[in-house]
Amino acid sequence: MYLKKINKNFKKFREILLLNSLNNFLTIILVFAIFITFLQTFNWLIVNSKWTAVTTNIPLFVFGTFPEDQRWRPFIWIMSLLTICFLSIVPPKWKWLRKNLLIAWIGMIPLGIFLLYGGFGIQTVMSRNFGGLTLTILLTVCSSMFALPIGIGLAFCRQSSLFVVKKLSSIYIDSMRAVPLIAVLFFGQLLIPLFLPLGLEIDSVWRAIFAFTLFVSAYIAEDIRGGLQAIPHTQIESAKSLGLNHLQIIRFILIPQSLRIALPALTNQVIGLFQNTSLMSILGLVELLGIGRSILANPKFIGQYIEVYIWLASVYWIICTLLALMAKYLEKRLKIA
Amino acid sequence: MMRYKRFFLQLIIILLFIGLVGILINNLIINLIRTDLGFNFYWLLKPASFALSEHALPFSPSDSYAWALLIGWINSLKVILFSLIFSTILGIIIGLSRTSKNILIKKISSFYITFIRQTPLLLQLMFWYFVGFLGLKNKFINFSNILKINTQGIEFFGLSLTPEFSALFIGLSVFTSAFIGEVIRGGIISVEKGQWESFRSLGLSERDGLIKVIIPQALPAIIPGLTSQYLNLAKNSTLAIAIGYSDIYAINDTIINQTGRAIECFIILLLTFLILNLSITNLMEKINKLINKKQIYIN
Amino acid sequence: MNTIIKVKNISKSYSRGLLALDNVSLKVNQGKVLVIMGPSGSGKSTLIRTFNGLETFDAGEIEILGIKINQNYNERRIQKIRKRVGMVFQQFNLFPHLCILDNITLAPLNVQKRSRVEAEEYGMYLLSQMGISMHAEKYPSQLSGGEQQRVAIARTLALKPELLLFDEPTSALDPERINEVLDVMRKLAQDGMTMVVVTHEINFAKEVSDQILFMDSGKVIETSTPDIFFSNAKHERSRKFLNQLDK
Amino acid sequence: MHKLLSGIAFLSLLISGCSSSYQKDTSRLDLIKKRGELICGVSGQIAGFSFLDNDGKYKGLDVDICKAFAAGIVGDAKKLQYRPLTATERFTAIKTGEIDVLSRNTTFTLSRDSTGGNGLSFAPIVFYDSQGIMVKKESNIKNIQDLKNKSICVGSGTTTEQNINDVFESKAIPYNPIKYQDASQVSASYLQGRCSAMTSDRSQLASARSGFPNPAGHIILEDVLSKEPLSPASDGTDNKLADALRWIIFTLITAEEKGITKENIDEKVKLAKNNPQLKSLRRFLGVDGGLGEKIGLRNDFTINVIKATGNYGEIYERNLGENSDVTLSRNSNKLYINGGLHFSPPFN
Repeated sequence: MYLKKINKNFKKFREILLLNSLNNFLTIILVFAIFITFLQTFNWLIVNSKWTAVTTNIPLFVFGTFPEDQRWRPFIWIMSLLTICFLSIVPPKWKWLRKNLLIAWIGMIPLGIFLLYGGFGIQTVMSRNFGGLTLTILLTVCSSMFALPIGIGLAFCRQSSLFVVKKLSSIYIDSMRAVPLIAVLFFGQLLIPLFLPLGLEIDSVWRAIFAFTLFVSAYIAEDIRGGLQAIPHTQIESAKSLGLNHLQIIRFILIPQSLRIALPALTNQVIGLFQNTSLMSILGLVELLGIGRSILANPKFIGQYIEVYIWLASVYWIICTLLALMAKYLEKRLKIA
Repeated sequence: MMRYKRFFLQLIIILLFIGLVGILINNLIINLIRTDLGFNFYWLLKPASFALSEHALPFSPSDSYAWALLIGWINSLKVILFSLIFSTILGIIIGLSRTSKNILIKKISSFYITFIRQTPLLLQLMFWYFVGFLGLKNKFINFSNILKINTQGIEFFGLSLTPEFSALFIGLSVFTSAFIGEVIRGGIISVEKGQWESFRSLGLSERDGLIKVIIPQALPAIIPGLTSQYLNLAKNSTLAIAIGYSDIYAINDTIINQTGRAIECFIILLLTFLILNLSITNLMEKINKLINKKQIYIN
Repeated sequence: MNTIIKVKNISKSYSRGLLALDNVSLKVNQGKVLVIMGPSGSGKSTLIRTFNGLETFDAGEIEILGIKINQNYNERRIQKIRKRVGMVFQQFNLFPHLCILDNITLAPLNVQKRSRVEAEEYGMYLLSQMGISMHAEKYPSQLSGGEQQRVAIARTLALKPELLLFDEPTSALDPERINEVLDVMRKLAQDGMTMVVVTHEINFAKEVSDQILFMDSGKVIETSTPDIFFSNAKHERSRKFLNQLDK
Repeated sequence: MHKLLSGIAFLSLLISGCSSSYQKDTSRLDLIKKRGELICGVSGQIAGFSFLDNDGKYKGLDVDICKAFAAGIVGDAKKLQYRPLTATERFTAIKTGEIDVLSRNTTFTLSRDSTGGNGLSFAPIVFYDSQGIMVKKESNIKNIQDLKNKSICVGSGTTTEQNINDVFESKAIPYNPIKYQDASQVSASYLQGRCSAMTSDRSQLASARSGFPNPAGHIILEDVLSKEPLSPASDGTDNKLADALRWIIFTLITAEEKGITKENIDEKVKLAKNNPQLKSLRRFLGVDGGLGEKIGLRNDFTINVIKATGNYGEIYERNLGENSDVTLSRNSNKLYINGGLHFSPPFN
């Protein structure tokens, strides 16, 4: 009896893992490889790794060179971003809050700018002192929030019946998608100042946001266009027959529906943007990866590459996974709606 | 009436656009004069006076900047081509693994995809280079002179690759393969369930069914996704600069540093990438057409 | 008696030279119900869609509620018509991203600029008339086809239209759901609503309509009262069609 | 090819002709004063010169020079913003006005100084350096000849890269340059065995070596590849700013010469005020002569500068001297009276 049960369980196990001889072989090799990797990693973690570069610099990783006594400001901002993310995933019962969530999201930008730059009673801090995770988040949030409306606009322009509008936006979108991001960022950091009149200066963080916005909006435009093409034509017809005019159809029918359809693609854009802010470390901003590189340049921590990279990778991974989970949840909710 | 209105609207937009571009160019010219930078391409013919460790064609520092750019361009193409092939192979394996029935394989491949996609490529490249290759130290892998991997790079059947190239090549391939894997999986999923059932009921083996029934039908859905991943791969190859590989962007960077010709170098960079993009897109379109033609015959 | 629809000799051809509408004329008076019948591809849908400007035509003239439109597309006039004419589609065409009540109040709020309280009150009243007020907070995808179509009717009624157009309102529904929609339409007819209905429902046409228009290949073959049409159709083509439907 | 190039050049000339009515603006010096803040470009990656310390503040010789500039121009060393720059960015950043002054291990060369080249203007040299090569002791490399066909790690786009090329080419020694953007990457990959040698300014080599796990295992070769005079730079079209920067550096050197330090500056000021016969000290500290105003600064700018950073010797000791992390002997960087190269023209 007992034996039979074991046999049955074993059979089940075999059914799952060992389907045929090729699979047998593969499974054994994989299990072996995983075992070796674990052993090696464990050995390294216990014996060889030195985490001083990470542990002594946590505040630097989060806030960069932001003045020490002012670090509560980026902290508050990041916390309020987290809160609003949470509220978007698990919407509260109060209807007024749910209705104003979009406004709250948009409000995050002025709030962040106020908290980081200061002014109006709190000490001003120049953007050159922004760094670490704070800067990474600032770049991501601002660029994506600016790129979304521009991307929507471009998508509609590309569908426009006016030849000139259509051509200009197509050229813009296609050429932006053809060039590498680093070239656009290079343009933002080094060349934009050459195109500005004398005396007009935009600081480097804003130039980076500008370059990211230019780049991402072209990609968002294509995602939205895909969403627009997926909306059945009958939706527009029924909106027309209700007497809605052109702008009202765009506002109440096309934009919300295309956003809903494009949501998975849009999340991928935001996740990609978040990761790509790391390119700014090549172009002289000390965001999360940049601060890691600066810390590695400190003679005290030389050679702790693996530890710093693993630490950075896990920070990026955790945040990106959270974003992805959030998007999945939203998608599920919107599917009914 | 309507047509006039539309015409004038477009005219106004064009004028506004030209005006904006004009203002920007005017600013640029003022700035170029003010900073004595000027604008010309004569410097392309001057000697580069920097050496390159990696060059497919002969190169010495007394060769011109233009020649250096060409070398950089060849280096870029080399890494793009290598990674393109390798990432496709890896991507197909990953994509098929995700549809596998073996739960272990399925889980590992899905973990691989999420992990690779959820960390920045730049960080991965640095990891491959500084930890992966340079961290090898004296412990190197040596399979009886066929494949050697150590701090000096990869040696494979006498073909030796520098660590910079190897790290970039592996980093790009691994990163892109995760995306290609998703594209392939998406393509396979897009084939109707009935097709699977029907080839199974015909007694075809799982592998034959996949190769002869499912994949040909999945291809039209796969090709566009694959094209955009190849384009991304080409664009991402510019991150070479972070790990010391002399690709087109890195050489542009060096030249800007030496000559201060940021605008001219930027224009060259943009043009080369437009050409590269167009050629990849055209090639993939031809492949697409070929496949579609074949499909018609099958049908 | 007021004439609501006056169609004079309209024609429409597709690019390949096929005629979608061939010299069609008709008239509908206030409070009357016109049913348009005909085999598929006969141009019934095209015809009804010209009434609120969803389709253009090449020649002739249409006068709806005293507003004339002709082959030159005139946005402003068509907009005027659409504000006073409701249309119900075969595929319901509810807005999937809005809840039921929002679907209904969208046009009253934004087209007629009514107050939210008033629009929502009236919307709830209409929903209760349709017997689906309990679904007000749900989304279209959570409702059955019959319920969705009733919402679609409520949505057009919310604008207090003077004319209702129905484009095969029951052909996408399960057979057991058809009657819940037809009942609503019967009630509307009894209340004196002017309606044009494209449908294959013979019983509905017999009971409710004041006039039947039979079309084939873009032409009006026959216009008669339901009594005559169903018992003793004038035209050979009509009789053939009815025979086929009976089978 | 030539025709195309000249065609483009002609076109650009044509366009530029249209906007020649452009006029030179006021000096950046006034802009800095109006802004009340100096923006200084630094590297942020080189120990001893400019690097990010644990407390999130930049430290080093280059950073102290920035402080001296801020103290001299704005009057407060804290009214200062740092902008970490890559080697590629640095000159464009000056040209576009992104930074006011560059204090980033920049070698003073003719082509960088000239209007036909990078169009910069260099302040006096703050550090006399020379380029060297560092190898591992165990490698048994004794001189440049031994580096034949070996890999050498080098920072890209720097004079270092050009110098090593010039030297090796002239001696017809083939070699393999591996280029990196960051100085820290150069030393990391050298340390991990990618290259047999690394080349950089000798000061940087020493600074890098100080951080290595086994500093004694690395030697810097005797061969000197080039002179590397490092000096701060500003926009070459702005003489007024360049003058101010120049004399702030000279202030640091003169202060060391006169024995004025951060500690005794107040005494010295008192001394100068009370003793009319100390003419040169009075002029230097701005009691007499109104020298500061002549270069667009306050007359007592020297006092602010010394109070902020101390004299040149103090700056050197703090960042590179015996008690610092780097420990680099002063050699050429002594004052001329002590056999070094630092010399300041008189404050007259």
